[in-house]
Amino acid sequence: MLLILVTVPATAAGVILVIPSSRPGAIKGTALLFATVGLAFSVMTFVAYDHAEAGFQFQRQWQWIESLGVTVHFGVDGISAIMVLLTGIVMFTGVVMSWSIEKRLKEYFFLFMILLTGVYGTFVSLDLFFLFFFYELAVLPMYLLIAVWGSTRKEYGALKLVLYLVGGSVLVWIALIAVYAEASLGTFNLLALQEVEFAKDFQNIFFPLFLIGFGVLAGLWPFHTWSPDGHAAAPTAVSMLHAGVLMKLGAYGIIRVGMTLFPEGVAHWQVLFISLATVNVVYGSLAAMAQRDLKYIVAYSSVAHMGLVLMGLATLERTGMSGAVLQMFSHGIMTALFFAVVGIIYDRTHTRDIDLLQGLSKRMGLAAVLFIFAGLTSLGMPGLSGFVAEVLVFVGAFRTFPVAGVFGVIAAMLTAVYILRLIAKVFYGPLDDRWQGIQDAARHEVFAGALLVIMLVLVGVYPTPFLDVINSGVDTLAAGLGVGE
Amino acid sequence: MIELEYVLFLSAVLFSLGLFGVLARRNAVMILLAIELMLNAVNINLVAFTVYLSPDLLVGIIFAIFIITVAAAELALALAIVLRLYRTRSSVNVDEVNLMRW
Amino acid sequence: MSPLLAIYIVVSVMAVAGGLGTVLARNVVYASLFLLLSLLSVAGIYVLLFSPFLALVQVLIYGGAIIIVVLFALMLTRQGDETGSLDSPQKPLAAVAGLAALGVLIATIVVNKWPPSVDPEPVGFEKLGATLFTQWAVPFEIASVLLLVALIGAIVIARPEDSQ
Amino acid sequence: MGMEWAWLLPAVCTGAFVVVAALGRWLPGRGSLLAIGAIGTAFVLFWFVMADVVGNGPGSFSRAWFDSGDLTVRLGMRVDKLAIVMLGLVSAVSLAVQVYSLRYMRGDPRFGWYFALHSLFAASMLALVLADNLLVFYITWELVGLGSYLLIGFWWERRSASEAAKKAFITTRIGDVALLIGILVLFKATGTFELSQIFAMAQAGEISQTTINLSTVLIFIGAAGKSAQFPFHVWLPDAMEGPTPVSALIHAATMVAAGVYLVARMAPLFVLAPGVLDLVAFIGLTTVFIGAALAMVQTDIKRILAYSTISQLGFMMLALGSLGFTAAIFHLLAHGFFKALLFLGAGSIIHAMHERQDIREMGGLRSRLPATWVAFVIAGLALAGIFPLSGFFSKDDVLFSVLDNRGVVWFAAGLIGSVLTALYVARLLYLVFLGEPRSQAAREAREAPLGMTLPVMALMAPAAGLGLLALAWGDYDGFGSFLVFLPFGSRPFEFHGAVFWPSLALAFSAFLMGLSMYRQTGGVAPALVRRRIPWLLTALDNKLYLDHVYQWTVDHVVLVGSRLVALFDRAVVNDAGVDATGRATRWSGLVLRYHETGLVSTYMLTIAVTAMVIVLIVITTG
Repeated sequence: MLLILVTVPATAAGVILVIPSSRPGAIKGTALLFATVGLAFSVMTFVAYDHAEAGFQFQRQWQWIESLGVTVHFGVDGISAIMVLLTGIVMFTGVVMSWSIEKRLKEYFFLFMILLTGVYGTFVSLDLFFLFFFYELAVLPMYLLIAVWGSTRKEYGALKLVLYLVGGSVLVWIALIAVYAEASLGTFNLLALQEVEFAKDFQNIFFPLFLIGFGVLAGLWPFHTWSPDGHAAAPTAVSMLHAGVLMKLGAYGIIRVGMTLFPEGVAHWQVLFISLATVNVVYGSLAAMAQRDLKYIVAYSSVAHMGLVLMGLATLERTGMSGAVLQMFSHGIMTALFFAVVGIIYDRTHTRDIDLLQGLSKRMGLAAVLFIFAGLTSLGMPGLSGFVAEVLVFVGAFRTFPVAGVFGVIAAMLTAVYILRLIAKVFYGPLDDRWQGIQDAARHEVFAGALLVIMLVLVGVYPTPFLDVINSGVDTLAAGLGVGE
Repeated sequence: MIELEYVLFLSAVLFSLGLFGVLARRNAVMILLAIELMLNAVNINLVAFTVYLSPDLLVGIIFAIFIITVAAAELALALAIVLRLYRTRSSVNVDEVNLMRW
Repeated sequence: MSPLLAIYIVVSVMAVAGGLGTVLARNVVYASLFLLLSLLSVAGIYVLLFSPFLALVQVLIYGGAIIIVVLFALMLTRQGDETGSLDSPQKPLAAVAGLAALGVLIATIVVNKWPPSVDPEPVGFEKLGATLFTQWAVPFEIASVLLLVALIGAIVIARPEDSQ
Repeated sequence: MGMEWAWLLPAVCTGAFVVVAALGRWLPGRGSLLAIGAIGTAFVLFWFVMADVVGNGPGSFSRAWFDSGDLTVRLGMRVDKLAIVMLGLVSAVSLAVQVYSLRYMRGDPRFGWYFALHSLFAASMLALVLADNLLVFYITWELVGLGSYLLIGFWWERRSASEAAKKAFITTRIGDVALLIGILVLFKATGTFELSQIFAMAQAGEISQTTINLSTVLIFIGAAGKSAQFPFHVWLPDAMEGPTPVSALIHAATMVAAGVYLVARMAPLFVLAPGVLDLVAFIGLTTVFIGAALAMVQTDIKRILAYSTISQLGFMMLALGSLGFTAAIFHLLAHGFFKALLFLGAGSIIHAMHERQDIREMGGLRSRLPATWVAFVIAGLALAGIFPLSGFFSKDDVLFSVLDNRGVVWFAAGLIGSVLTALYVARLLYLVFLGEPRSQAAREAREAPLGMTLPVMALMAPAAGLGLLALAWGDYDGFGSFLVFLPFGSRPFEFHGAVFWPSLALAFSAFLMGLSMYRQTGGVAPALVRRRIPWLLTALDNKLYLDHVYQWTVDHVVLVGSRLVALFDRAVVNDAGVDATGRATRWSGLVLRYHETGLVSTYMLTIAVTAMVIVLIVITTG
């Protein structure tokens, strides 16, 4: 099943490649078809995952390079199961939101699908070699997607993003090789490697490489500046996918590789880890407040929210870590919704300057409703997914580092300030004459947005099915970290 | 009895000569000839190792065969490039071809 | 001194002399002929090292094909009209580098503790063939593809532009 | 049918919200009837629940919501007498306000959405009252805030409305941050969100005094934010940008009461922190004065009522800080009814005046709007604390608890507060209803239609007669015995001479004095004060400069801070840190490129030398 998951977007990319570019309808249709299939399989994976049994399920293994111990090894645990679900949803909505793309449609969807292959592959790979391979596969199409289809200093944003992420990858790769050599098992298999007890000094030296290397993609301060520029430059669906899923790859890497392999290393660096996360949260919120470009605001808010994810992880405490994973999911959906709406607005008005926009609710009521849902999730309104996740993170933080928790709560308040300011400026107030003629969100856009809103509400109101799965993964992780019952 | 070292000495001398030739010449064809010399030195080494150290495996000899093959391919391509070069610049001196600089 | 060794020394001297001639000759055609001498001597060395098949290959490919190709290339590029030296201005540096390389290699040979050598015995054609076409079959095929690619590549590169 | 059905109260309203918000466009009356039906059902259910609680004692209902690690979050509800009182208030006022809105909001383009929001608000408020778990409490607390935000900003096309909504949400959100931190501090100390367990641990002395002090202060800040206590009161007057019925519901009767309710609910914890109770009482008293003083000078009818609300909430806090929990809740109940009445009356006036809210343009409306005049007189006198209206009993109770626990000085201050109350009520009544009409609109005002006057009349009964609840009759021992806060016993209502006579006499005389003063001057602002102490009036006109201070803080501290961070991000992290790396690479390339001669010979020489060096290294080290 996981193999299908990975091959669905890859096949889609192949099929799209052979469709002549003179038939955009067929290309879009293919993309949508495969996205639907991908979504179906993601949901199936998530639903079929047995959280009572926990551990890695649906495992399959094929030999690849025998002499290096590289295997194609797929499997999901609770943490990756929910990430797979997230990817499926964002992929589907991303394709729907890409409907109005006209320029080089074929290449666009081809790269889009390659990107998704990488994302799925990273989430389900249990072999570090392939995990890294897919991780890179997910990063590189980004460059073209932004540089060709983007806006606002797109070459700069794209180059910066890719340089940054590749820089992070270098650190990760060094650490991976070190792990491979140090374990001297002759295998890249994560399950085998996590049985190895690495020397404390070794862990202390190499954990920061994972933390920073993956942290770059997760928007860890001070390695976050690619994110605003990259997000602002990227086309709508790519922003959605990027902030919604790709940033999660970073956090996922920290969990799956860093924290699993180096339990003592993470404990050693815990104070630094949580301090950086706290800076992330407060700094992201403050920086978001001063922005004028809608995408920059959302991007900095992503930095702040990923800070909450990192904060939850850094508590090394089960509640906090569960909260972090749920926050990954919640933020993924939420930020996809944000970027979708921003994309709709930009499409209609050709500006993202909040000083120029006002009273848009009058003409774009549906878009406004979608945006307000995302905004409320972002500021932690109960009944939406962000609240549940934030409460769990805060509980974890208060148990371990209360000061970090206090800053987190305050930052949630700052979020309210800039989100409400944004809503008041852009959507409320009298309608400017300039925007008299703009159209509301189209039917397919509303459909995609509504799907995301439904997920937000579902997780916010009834988080148990999601948390059960997450908990099963986090419990294993916590056991590895030595934080048991 | 021919000792292994003798053969290695020979190959060392040939290799050094080849290296000198590669570095000292400016005519592209001459450089190619010197490279052939170096390849031959390597081949001698491989054969000697196989014959003296692990006669059962034959790896060295097979490697030598491959090297000869690749050398042939390389030379064919290189001479094609030289021809091309000569056609465009009327010279085969490598120090007159320095477009790939700052 | 065994007769084998004596022959070996003679052949070696011929090979080195050919090499010296190659790198020092003032004329390109002479240089390639010196190279031919050196290559043929190396074939002799192969014979002395009980590898007759390799010697055969050496003579056929180097002695036959490669040198011919080189001479053709020389003719096509009309080296006779070429003025000026064949040598690069960094010749002294090259001499230093060559000598240094020789020193390093000799040092390596001397310093290294070589495992005891076995008595060499002739490498049979059958054995070589069997190994080449079973264990090394895939690389062999790849090598042939490589040759083909090189051949096409050489044609494409060397083809005159106006014929395109 | 009993208390285990209490959860139905918020549930029906939630259902109504979802249905009306999603399908309102296709429902009869665009969903308004459904919303009213839901709140009506809740109001009916309330009586059953009350009967059950009174008969069988409190009950609770709890179910696991989600768990993670060793944390299990439960959705718990508990119905006790305190909750019952609030349920009654919320469902009754909500019902009245929604019925009133049916007519008041007719023709609004977002009619259905308005009722959906009302359902959301009622649902969260009812759930808040029932919460037995701090997290559920916080959730509903936030949802109440959300409902308020959306309702204040209901007419979002108006810049002022959207700004007011934002201000209300953010100001209360500051309090919420403190509340959440307080909840988490308690959680860290006790490991649970369940109120009953926390109280048990606190009484058993298992929570350190520091934790109790810290958490109660933080919780009080949260309560002060929502209940518009000084210095967080600034959002409430601006919240009058919402439709008038919303002001009646949220900003008089229910939402602002949530803070008072919170402190009362947490009473077992607060009594263990006497220092914090001092703070509560002090803030309450300050708020009484500020609210009353500002109510004296406002000219917008709704803002006068808003400041009056602030002042009355101050009284409730004062009572809470003086251990008069029952008194505070009773005042909350009475105030909820009469203030809702005042606001609905104000709505009728504004409706009659064609959306004019300035009392300087009114006057002489008594004959034009007789029903509203009666309602206003009853509610106004109740607010002023005139016997035998409901406000008299509750305010007396508050003042008594102040005298009892705080001493004469505080009591005297409280009395002055009630004198000020009587004064601004007199001013309001005189300027709106008496004297000569001062504008064309006032001369032509027409009484509101029956759909609006009916709910107004329905609210008159409790506003006037609620005082009876304080007294004992039959099996009922009076409110002081009905609602008992441990560790205090029942405290039936009595007429204490020391409280009764001074307060009644002062209130009555102040009221009469105010009327005569305005009759004499006829002016809008008290000319006497204006002449004698002009600075005071200027200060009051500027709302004591608090808005200026906040605006300055936001502009010069928060926004500048955030701009600094953003600048730091661009200039230091990005330009110096990131782009500089790029520039360094570029620069080193510029310098190092001269090494690239483009000559094959050079490269080969380099390769050869490097290879030899490597070999040498291998030989010498290996």
